This record gives sequence, structure tokens and C-alpha cells, in this order.
Amino acid sequence: MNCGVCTAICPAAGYYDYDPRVIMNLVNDGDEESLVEMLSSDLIWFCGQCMSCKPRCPRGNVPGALIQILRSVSINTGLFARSHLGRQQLAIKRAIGHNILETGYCIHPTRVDPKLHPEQGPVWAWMSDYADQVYGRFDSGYDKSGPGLLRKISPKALDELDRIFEVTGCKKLWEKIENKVVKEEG
Amino acid sequence: MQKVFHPFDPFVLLFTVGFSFVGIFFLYKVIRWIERLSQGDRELLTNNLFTAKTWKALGEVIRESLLHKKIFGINRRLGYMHMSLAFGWFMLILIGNVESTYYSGRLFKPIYVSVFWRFFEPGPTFPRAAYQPGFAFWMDFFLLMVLSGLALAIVKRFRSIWLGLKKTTRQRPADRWALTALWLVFPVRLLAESVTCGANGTGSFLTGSLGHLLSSFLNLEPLVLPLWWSYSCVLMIFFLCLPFTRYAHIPSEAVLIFLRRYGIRVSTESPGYTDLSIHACSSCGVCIDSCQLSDVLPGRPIQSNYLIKSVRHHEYSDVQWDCLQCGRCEKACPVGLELMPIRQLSRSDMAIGSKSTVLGHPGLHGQIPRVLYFAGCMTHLAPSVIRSMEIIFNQAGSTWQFYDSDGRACCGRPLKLAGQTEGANRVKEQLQAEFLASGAELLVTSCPICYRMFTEDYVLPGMQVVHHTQYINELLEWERIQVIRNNLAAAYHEPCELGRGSGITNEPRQVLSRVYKNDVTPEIEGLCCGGSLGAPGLNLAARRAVARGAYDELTLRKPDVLVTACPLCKKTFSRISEMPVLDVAEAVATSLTGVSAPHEMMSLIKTPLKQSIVAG
Amino acid sequence: MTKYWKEYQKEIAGDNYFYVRSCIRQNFFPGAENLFLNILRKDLGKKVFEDADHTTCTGIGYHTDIVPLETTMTVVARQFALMKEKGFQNIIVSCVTSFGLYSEILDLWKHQPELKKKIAGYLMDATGRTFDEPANMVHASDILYKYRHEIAAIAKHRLVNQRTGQPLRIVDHIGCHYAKTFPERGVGGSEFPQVLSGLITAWGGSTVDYPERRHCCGFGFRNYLVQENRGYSISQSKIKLESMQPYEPDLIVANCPGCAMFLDRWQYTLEESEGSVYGPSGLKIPVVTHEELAGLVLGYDPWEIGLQTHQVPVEGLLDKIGITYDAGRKYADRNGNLIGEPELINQHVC
Amino acid sequence: MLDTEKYRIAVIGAGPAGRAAALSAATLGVSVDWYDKQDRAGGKLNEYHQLFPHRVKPETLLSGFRESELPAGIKKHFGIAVNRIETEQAQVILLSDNKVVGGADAVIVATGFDFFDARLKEEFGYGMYKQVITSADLEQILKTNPSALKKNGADPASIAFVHCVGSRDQQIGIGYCSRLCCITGIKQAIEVKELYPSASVVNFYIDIRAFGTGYEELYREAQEKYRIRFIRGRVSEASENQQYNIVLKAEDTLMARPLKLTVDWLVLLVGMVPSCTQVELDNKKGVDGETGFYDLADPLTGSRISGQEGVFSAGACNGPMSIPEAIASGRSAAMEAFNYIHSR
Amino acid sequence: MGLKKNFGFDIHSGRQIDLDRVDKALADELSELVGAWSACINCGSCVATCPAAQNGMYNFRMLHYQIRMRVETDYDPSLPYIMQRRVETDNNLSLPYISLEHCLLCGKCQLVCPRGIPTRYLAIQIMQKTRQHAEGIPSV
Repeated sequence: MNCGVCTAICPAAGYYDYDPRVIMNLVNDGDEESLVEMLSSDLIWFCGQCMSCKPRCPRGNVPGALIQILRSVSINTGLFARSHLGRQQLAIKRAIGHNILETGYCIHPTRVDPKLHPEQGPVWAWMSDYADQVYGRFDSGYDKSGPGLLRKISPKALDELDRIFEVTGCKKLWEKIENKVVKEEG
Repeated sequence: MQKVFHPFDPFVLLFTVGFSFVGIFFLYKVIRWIERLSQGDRELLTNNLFTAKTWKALGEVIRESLLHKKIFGINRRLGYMHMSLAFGWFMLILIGNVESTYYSGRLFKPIYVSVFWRFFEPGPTFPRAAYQPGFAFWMDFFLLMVLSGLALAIVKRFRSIWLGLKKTTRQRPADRWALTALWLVFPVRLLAESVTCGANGTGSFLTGSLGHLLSSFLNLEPLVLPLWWSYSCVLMIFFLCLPFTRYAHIPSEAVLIFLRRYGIRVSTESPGYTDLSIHACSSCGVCIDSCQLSDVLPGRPIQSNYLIKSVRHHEYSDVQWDCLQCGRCEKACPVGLELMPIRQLSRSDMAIGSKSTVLGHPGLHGQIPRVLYFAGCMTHLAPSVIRSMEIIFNQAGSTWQFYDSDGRACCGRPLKLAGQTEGANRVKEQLQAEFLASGAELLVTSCPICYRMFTEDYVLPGMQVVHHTQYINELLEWERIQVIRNNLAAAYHEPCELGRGSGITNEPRQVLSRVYKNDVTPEIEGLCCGGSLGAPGLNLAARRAVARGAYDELTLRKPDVLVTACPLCKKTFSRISEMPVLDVAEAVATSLTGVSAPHEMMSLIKTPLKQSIVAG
Repeated sequence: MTKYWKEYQKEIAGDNYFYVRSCIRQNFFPGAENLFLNILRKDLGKKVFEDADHTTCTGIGYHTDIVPLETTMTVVARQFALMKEKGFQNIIVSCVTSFGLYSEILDLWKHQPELKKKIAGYLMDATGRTFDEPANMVHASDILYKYRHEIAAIAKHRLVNQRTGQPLRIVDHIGCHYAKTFPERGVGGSEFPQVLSGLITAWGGSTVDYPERRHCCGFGFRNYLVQENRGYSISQSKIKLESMQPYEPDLIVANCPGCAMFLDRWQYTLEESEGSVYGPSGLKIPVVTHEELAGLVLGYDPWEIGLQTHQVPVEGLLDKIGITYDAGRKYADRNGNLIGEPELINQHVC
Repeated sequence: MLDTEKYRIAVIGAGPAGRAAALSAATLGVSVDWYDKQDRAGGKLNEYHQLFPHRVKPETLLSGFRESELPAGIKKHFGIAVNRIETEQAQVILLSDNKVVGGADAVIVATGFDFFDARLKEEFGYGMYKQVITSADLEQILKTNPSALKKNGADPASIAFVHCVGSRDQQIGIGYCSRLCCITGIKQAIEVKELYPSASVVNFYIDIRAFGTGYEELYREAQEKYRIRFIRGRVSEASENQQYNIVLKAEDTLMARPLKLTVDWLVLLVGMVPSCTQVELDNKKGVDGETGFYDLADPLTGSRISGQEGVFSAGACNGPMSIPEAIASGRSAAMEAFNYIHSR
Repeated sequence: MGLKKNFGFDIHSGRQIDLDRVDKALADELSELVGAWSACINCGSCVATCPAAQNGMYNFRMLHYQIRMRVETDYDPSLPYIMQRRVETDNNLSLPYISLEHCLLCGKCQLVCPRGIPTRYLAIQIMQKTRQHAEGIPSV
């Protein structure tokens, strides 16, 4: 009913030229052309996935979830590579994706380079410089097999993860992202 | 006993001061006016100076500035009032001058001599005195004439209707001073002369007898000088006020007449001429009378003479946005001022330098059309008019194309009417080019506003511009289309822009005479429907009231239908009309032989809009 | 009878938990999770099991749209499988993103059994494991909420300013994915969750209700991970900090590792880039997680629970509460040997 | 000539609908037993300040409730809360807490409605923040002591109204539109503006549903004469700042931009829900599962409650209704009940 | 403020309208002149019939709505709102002025306005007043 509660509390709407309500409209209109236009644009990549919109919508819709769907459509159709923000998927995949399969964690101290993350501040720089001592202080199991803080994930577990990504088609998706973006960028 | 003739008395100084002030002031003014003419206009002036035009102008000056012929046309008494004051006074000066010259024998002498001649030469002490009574008679005669005019003027102040004016102009302080002075001038002169004559036993039927009467019961000698003093004094006051009051029109109007005869017109380029025109307004109040808003918004100073005052005294007010720019006042103005252009100029003070452009693409296609049809933006709100034109075009078998079928084009006049000359020109340039590119020979428009813009501002060599009424009229005359006459009575509402604005008055009525049994249009100057684009400020209620007033006038003679030739007028009337309001095109399209207009259109046209709304 | 979310209490299992860790928490609050386990095991005497083989839930990948839902589901199913194999039914999730994701997955399976079957198939293909849904699934902060009074009973410190005797003014920040997606999974629903304010009040502090209380910290996944997008992230935290500033809070508590990290780090970044400093008398506002808060009141050594890994110094807070600490051991390793210190940030004058 | 004296119709509820039913039945010559849980007639009318759209005092209607003006045929049983109706051999039996309090040939239920409990929309903070009130509260304030709107002695600077609180909202399981909140908001906005001309008054609406005669006119008056601002967008979140003002977050959907506004008072235009003292029937059929209002056998023309003999209903217990509508429905219910008895 | 470190991204307040601080001057002045405009119900008839609006360069409803709601119109009302972008206005003229330059003042909007708002006059007045405000001319 276009009441705008979603936009009202949407962090992205406050920061970007972005309006979840309007996205809902465009999808409801179901006009092919404008849908393609939208999927090829930055528009769908602003959302921060905080889901603040969910508990408010008087019609029980979830704009945030809709965005997820649009994004996966955009990636599967390759339209994502047409927009600047869409192309960022490659960088994210190379970072997070590879973290997951290689370490078993989404992020790992060895992979958050203070130089690339100045905003993390000097304490973080210190932590990664002295990772072994700092993390080791809190858990002797750090980076070792067995349970504990940032334990080394066993090869078996990593292999299982890998298989899961294989069978559930995530690997294919990644290839698509790689190829598409590389092609786009010439 | 021979008296040496060197007439002088201190009191004449007063007059001389005032008179020379006026003289110098206007000398300066005239120079400024001419300076501030555009190059082209100045050339016009010099080229035409020694041609018959000058004589014609002189004639006009006598006709209008002295005899006020036009005002006579409007109302006899009013005419006489203005004439008697202007012409009478002029004659007094003239004869006074002749008389003084004749007796003094000097052609060149101070002006005051002739003005106060009666003082210097009250009695027949000169040779050829025999003629003196003759002069005296004529002087008295014209003095009487002036006094009678004055009487009327005083009546006008208090009972203007008796002079055929519903309203009279409101005064500014300076005006009051001048007015009082002017009113005093002649009675005082009468007294002064009478007393002088009485003391010397001279004078004619007016001064003589009054003097004789007065002398019968008081000693006049001591009164003589004081009275002449006061006469000179009021003259001075009047002259001193004159340049700053409406009385500035006395000299200005004459100058205006000459320049106008030379073909100079109001324009942004010639501020001098505009300023002159503004000074030439006598604020006689004729414009107030001709204005339909005088009744609708009583007391709201919208009318032209107020506009001119505000411009002249730099007192801009939002009020002037209310003017409908129907041009009735312009037509009625006895001084023939170009009131509409002046108003548009005054509006352009707030022009914002519009970047308007006509959007979209012309509905041109394929082969070159002979006729290019330009409906106009307003016509798109009256689609049955467009439909009618289509029927007519096709019936006439003319090769035509619909230029603004996408409803995006605008002629630019609305901008012009709002003072946005610049934007208007930009739009003009654009359309002009596209029209010419179309290669059409004839440009037919359904909108008088566009028509006026096309004819007045556009330059379209090799392309004839007509309003659809003209076009239809020709089609009928050449029998390219035929109509069946019905036995209804129609009244024709003349759109301001079409009739007064563009002088197209006959064609529509000729067309109607073929369609309707009888024409019951009242014989009045065309009224504004109130929908005008000229008046952005006017609120809905006022517009309705104007429309209502015009509608009542138009339907006095009980027509069956009201016919007009402007989509805007049609819309405006439709909203209040008890009877169908048609455009000429609709009237014709629904009476054609050989083709029948679509049913829904017939029904729309047969029932008044109001009813069909109720029904629907 | 009408029920109000505010009074809503969810079901929280009492013992025998299977614990899954959080990527972000391990990285940025390395002391927190072990502290939590210790509190559970030592202070509360509960049974908690941590499986060495459990992995990330891939949540960040999922929310950055590089990992499809089905992949994530299967990974989560694998965690459930591990839980089943170890014979547990109650799962504690450390990460709020994971928690939201687990909730979503369970909800989807509830409504689409065939989807659950499909995932079971995938898991079988990939790992040969089978799984059951947990009987009870809660977030770590829920546990602390459940036992807040017990903790209060054995607490060494109260959240009271020792100098003034006034309760500390504490801002609670609930991770968006804790209850906004599934209000019934959060203590007190989505608008005014009790889970942290419950702890605060139970331990003697007072919560601050400020206009932007329910606003997101601004992680926004891709909006932080890609450097050029980070303006979004920091601007959201700024909105919150600006809004809470007039209340002069002594402390921020967050149950979401991401939120805690950002509210902590962004204070540094905002000072560096804009010179704006928040908190009473221009000292920044310390940010702690729910475990750390519990640890503090229970009297754990601030350096052993990792408070030195916060960018915003906590000493001011410790002094207020009256916790004694050995400044010398702040930057030491587990054997007490000093290691290098982080460079001091250049203090701006504002 | 039929002897209608012996026909007995019970009317439950003494609001506008109940009164209309009772009077009409009496006019038909039937003997009427008139019940109400309160010991005075008028129902919610007693709590209102002004009635839209003509802004008359409710007293003008209440006057008709006076003892003296009741026809002889009506017997009052006020102070009795009938909360169950059973039907046995074409006779209705009225029970209050399982105690029989009366019987009749037919009964007209006119138990009216309750205002939506705004605490259920907790993002607006009703019950938490002092400065957040409902339209019902505001009506009381305006009636009893308008100066209560002043904030520490000063005139309120700004007041915001939120439409559709407890209407058209899946989150709280209320799908229907209460229809009358719009005009209430407009009316109250005008009243507030008249009291405190300096205050800026804003209405946050989704659709303005000014369906009744004179409603649209009042809407326009509010805009043009009183300069009340209407922002198209629903308030999403209300929170309190240190000065105890309410900070609103909404979207101006016409500009497609989120907005923030701080106001002295937030008025929630609460919708209408079935009365909590709604009478219980023999079977569930009589009540609409969705809305909880009574379910009519023939909603287009009739007022007989489906599923139970001899039970009719009138007024807002059938769904949101304006006072004139309720009165009309009361009359028609009486007529229909009469026909029902007569045709037995 | 001391030296600023650049972290490779910008922090900005964003596009949330803060109704607590908006410039009321223009709106109030216009309300005095054309009180009727507050009766607008945003039906869009004016834009539907507007020749200048046809190519989306100009949206009168949005424009005067923004002024009426006293929002600094730093957004181009002519752009479809999903792609609104901040617009740099030259010679510190506010946006209505810039976009009103597309208005042809044809007055069709006035004929179709269901609330009878004198839109054409409104347009002219907005042109004037925004101009005056931009040039700092005290209004008459």
C-alpha cells in the first residue's frame, strides 16, 4: 500500500539515493524492461541486509528478502556485471568465498590486512602483528587442531565444506561471477 | 491723452515662474523621450518629420487633444466636458494673444502680456477701439464655454454616471492640488476680469454685466489688483503641479500623436516612447468603465490607468496580475494608448528568463502537406474541436498533417502574456523553423491565442496563417464542403484574441449564418469569457463571475446555442452554460452534408455540458 | 488475552548445550567466547560441548550474495549433524548473524519440508552425515539472560559508578538479526528486546533509551566489506553515536560481534576523519559484548578476557566500576612477557 | 389487527445503534427489554467531545436517551452485562455470567466496539512515552481539559497524527480498514489547531478515506483554512528524546525520501475492534474468524447473525461504522427482528 | 579539528529530510500569496496534462509540493524519483527556479486542477520569489 515504513527506517535509504518501497513497486508492476534495467543497475546493491524492514511492514512483506532474490537473479542472469556495485561481487567472492573454503572461517586474522583496513585502527594492527601471542593468550588452542579459539579446521572438515559447495552449486556460481566480470572489464 | 505702453506688474512674476517651469520641464522631457528611442524609431522620426504625416498628426492633435472627438463618440456630455475645457482654454489663449498683438502692435512680447491683457488694457484707450467689444465678446464666450465644462467636471466628481461613467478615477495627492488649482483658475479669472471691467465700465455680456452688477453695490477699485494676484497665483500652482500629475498628458499627448503617426510603437527597445505613453494618459477613467472586472472586483485598482499610475510612480503591486488582458480598455482608450503591450512590459520586470522549449517532435510524416494543422495546447482539452477539424479536413479532401498531435507544442504567447518575452521568443524560433521545414503553404490553428502569436510575432515567409474559422469559411465559399442549415438561433461569442486582438470578426459569423437560421448575437463590444490567460492572478470565483456576466449579456436575446471560436472560451462557458456551447468547427462538423459526425459527438453537442454531467 | 511483545519470554533450555562459535567474535573479541564457556562451566556449572569440526555458517557469504541459500543450509545442516552425532539437542549460537540465519533456515524447513529433504540429500552426498533439527536454539546472550539473577548473586562488582553511587548509564545495542527477522525468537520481541537491558538492570546498571536505539550499527555486509562502500557503514554508527551522545552513556553493550566491533572501531575512525569524539567529557564510549560484561561483574581479569583488544580504552570504565587491574599486563602474552604495544592515536583537540 | 404487545424483543447495548433499535421496536408496538453493561445509556457517546463532520456536541444525540423521552414499551435493565445468548425452542435466553437474566422472542445485539489497544503496535511506544496518546485519549482531553496539551505551561509547538494504527496491518492480524480514523484525525487536527493556532499539525496518512457526506469538505478545510499538513507515509518508529519530545521516522512517499520529525505530541488514530464484552453465542458461526465482528447471514441486506435463531445485530459490532450508519442499522435490525417474530 | 585521515570513503548525512530544520521562508511567503495551494491532493492532473512534463524534464506537482513541505529542493524534481540525484544549482538559485524554466505557463494545469488551485499564478510567483530569495531581495 506504499506506506513507506520500510524506507522510513532503512539505513540505506538514508544514505544512498535508494528507496525500498519503490523497488517493491517496480517488482509489483512486473514491467520486464524496468526490471532488467533495475537488475543491471546499482539500485539493488545498496541494501545492507539489516532486515529492519521486516517487523514493520503492515502487509507482511520483507523488502530485504526481496532484494536478496533480486540479487541472486541478477547474478544468475549475469546482469550484475553491468553495474559498478554489482561487479563488486567478484572482490567479495575472492575475499570471503576463499576464506571460507581455505580456512573454514568467513574472516581470519591473517586475512584482514591492517593496510587494507586502516579504519580498524592501531589496536587491530597490533593484534595482527602479534597474532600468535595475542590470540594465544586467550586460548592455547589457537591455530591448532582440536576445539578452541580460531582452531585450525581439520582438512577433513574443509573437504566436507568443499564438497558441500560443489554439490549445492556454489562453485558454479563462483565461476559465473569470475567469468562475467572478467569479460565485462574487457 | 496718449499713454506710453510698457505693461508690467509684479504679480505677473508668479505666472511667469510657473509657466517657464513647465516649458523647461517638458523641453527636457521631450529630449529624453527622443533620446531613449531605439535607433530604428529615431530614424522613423527623422524620415517622416517633413511628410504629410506631420500634417495628419496636427489634424489629429486638433481633433483629439482639443476637440476630443473620440470621447464624444463614447458620451456627448463627457466629450463636451473635455472639449470645452481643452478647446475653450486654447481659444482664450489664442484670442487673448491676437487681441494683445492687435492693440499693442507688437508681435513679440512677454507671454504674460496677453494672459493678463485685460488688466493692462481694461478699456478702449486705443485707436480702432471699435473692435474691442468684438474681442471682449469672444473672450467672454469661450470663458463661458470653459466654465460650463468646469461645471460638468465638478458634477463628474460627484455624479459621474450622469456623464456616462460608472466609476471615476481615484486621485493622488498631487492630482488633488492640481485639480483644485485648475478648478479655481477660471472662476478667479472671471472675477478678476469682471471687476476690472466693472471698474472701467467695459467688458462684454459675461464680464461686463457681472462687473456692472458688482459695481452697483461695492467699490471695485481696491479689489482689482488682489484678484489678478490670485489669478496669477493659481495659474502658478497649476503649472508647478502639472508635470507630476495626470495633467502632464496635456503636452505629452500631442507629442505622442506625432510620434505615433511616424509609426513608432511601444517596445522594450524604446523605453522613451513607453514613458511618453505613460505620461500621455489623462486617466479619464474610460478604461475603468470598459473593464469587466470593475463590477466583479469593485475597488480593486486593476484597470489600465491604475497600472499606468503604478508604473509611472514605480509602485509595483500584485494586483496587476488580475488583468484579463482582454483589450477592451485598449480599444476604448481615447488617447489610443497601447495598454496591453505596456502591461506586458510591466510584467516582464519579473521575467525569470525562462528556458522554455517546445518538447517532443512534430507530428509530421511522409509527403509535404499543403495544410499544417496546429490545434494548440488548450484545444487538446476540448478534443471534440480537434475531432471536428479532422472531419472537416477529410471532407474537404485537403492534404493536411496534424502538427501538435502529441499535445506537446506551445505557441509561446502564454509566456509573452506573463511578460516572459525571452522564453516566448525561444519557443517562437523553434516552432518557426519547424513550420517552415514542413513546407506547408497554409497553417491552420484552432486557437486564437496561437493565431495571434503566429501572425504578430512569427515570420513565416511563403506560409499563410489562418484561424480555423477563416479556413472553414473559405471551404464553404468554394463549396469544398456544404452544410445543412438548421433552424436554431445562435449567439456568437467573439474571443478577445480573435476579434479585438486579430480583427477576425466577419468570417465566424458568415460561417454561422450558413449553419443557423438566425443570428441573435447582441450588438456589443466583445466581452471576455474570464478564462483568459492574461490574468494568472485572478481567482476561480472572479473568473466565474466574469463568465457569468458575459454569459448573461450574450444570451439576452435567447439563443438556442452559444457559439465561439476559442477552446478556452468554450471550456469557460461550458461550465456555467444552460445551453450547448460549441466551437464554430463543431457547429460545422455536425451540420455537414455527405458525412455524419460520430453519434457521441452529436449528443455531446446537443446537450449542454452541465446537463450531460448531471446525466452521466 | 492480549499479549505484549515486551513481556514475551522465549523458551531457553536449561543445560546440555552444543556451542557454535562466531567468526567475527573470534577475530575481534578473542577472549569473549572462552570467557562465556568458562562462565557456563565454572560459574554456572552447566554442560557445554564445542565440536572441533564445526565451521563457519557462511552467513557473511550468504548475506553478501556469493553463497546461495541452499549451500548455507547444507553447511548449517552439517553443524546440526555434528550436534546429533555428539548427542546434543540444545544449540547455543555465538554469532547473531548465524542466529538469525539458523532461525530463518528452521522457519523455511518448517514451511517447506521438501526443502529440508533436499538439503538432507545434499548433506548426505557431500559428507554422508544425517542431522536432526535442534530441540532448542538460542543465542549466547539468551543464556546469560536466563541466568542473570544467578550471576548477580555471585557477582563481585555491580554496574554502579563507585564515585557517584549512581547506576552506570548503559546503552544496549541488539544485533538486527537477533529479533527483527523473527520477533518470537528474541526475548521481548523485536522492538524493545529485554535480552541485554535485562542483564544491565539485573546487575545494577540503568539502560539508556535514546531515539536511534533501534537503528542498525551499519555493518551492512557488502557495505563494509568493500572499502568504497564503508561510508554507509560508518554513517549509520555515527547516527547512533550522535543520538546517544546527549545521554552521556558510560558504556555500550552489544550481543552481536559485528555491532560491538563497529561501534568500537568507528569511534576511532570518526575521531580520525572528523575529529568528533563521543562519550562523557570527550573520552570515547567503551564497547563490550555481553560475555565481557558478565565477565566484568563476575570479577574476571580484564586483560584475561581480552578487553585490551578493543580500540576504545576501557580503563575509565574499570575505574568507575571499581575494578582493579594491572596496567603492566595489558599488552603481555599468556606467560606475562611483554610484547609490542599498539601505537597511540594522535589525540585531536575538539 | 395483530396484538404485538406480546412480542418481546431484547436489545443489548445502549449506544446509538441499540437506542435506535429499542426505540424503533417500541414504535412497532413491541415490548422491549433494554440491557447495557453500564448503568447509563449512550455508550461511547459519553466520552466524545465533538462529532464529525459537522462538529456538533454528542449531547445533542444524548438528549434522546433521557428517561422521560423513552416510550412506555421499553423496559431498562442497565448495569447488566449480558455475555451469552442461547436459543431454545425459538426463544432466546440471555445469560450474564451463566446466570439467566431474561428471555425474549428475539434479541438485537448492539454491543458496539472497542478502540484498538495501541500498545500492540509497540514501535509507537504507546504506554511507554507520556507524549504518545491515542485519538480516544485526545478526545477525552479535548472534552475535559484541553490545556492538558500544554507542555510545561507553553502551548504545544507541534502535534503529529498517525493514521491506520490498528487498521490494515498484517503485523497485528487486522486486515480491515476502520474507515473512520481518517475523518477523526482530520477533525481532531482542526480542533487542536483552533486551540493552539501556533502549533504545527501534521497528519501522516496512507490513503485519506473521506467517504462520508461532508468528510471531503472537512479535509479540504483542514488543508486550506487550517494549514494542517498531510504527509503521505506511515510513521515507522517513534522514540523519545531527552526533552521528552517524540522523534518520528517516516517516509514522505511523494518525495520518496525518508524523513525525521520531532513533535510535542504523537496522536495514534486507533482503529475499531470488536468489543471485549461481545456477547458469546451458541456456536462459533456467528463470529467472523478473520475480524472477530459478528457475521451476518446476509451482509448485504440483513442483520440476522448467521448460525443462531432469533439473534440479530446492529451497529459497530458488525464492523466499523459511523454513528448515522449505526443508527440506521439499529432501525433496520428492529424491523427485521419484528418480521422474524411475526412470520413464525 | 586537527589533521584529517582519509580512509577511502566518505561520511555524509544522507538524504533524510530533517523536518526539524527546514527553511520555511519561501513556503510561508508563497502561502500568503497563493493560500489555495495547500489544498493540493497530489493527484498529478497538472503533470498529466503538462506539455513541458511530457519528456520528464519537469514535474510541477513534485516541485511545488517540495516547496510546500518546506524541503530544501536539492533534488531534481524532474527526474523520476528512483534515480533522483543531488543537483548543483548555478548562481545559488534554488532548484524550483531552475526547473521552472521549462514551464510554458500555458495554464492547462489550472484548467484540470480538481482543487481549483491557480497553478499558473503559483508558477509565476515561485519563479519570482525563488529569484528574489536567491538574490537576497527582501520580498515586497
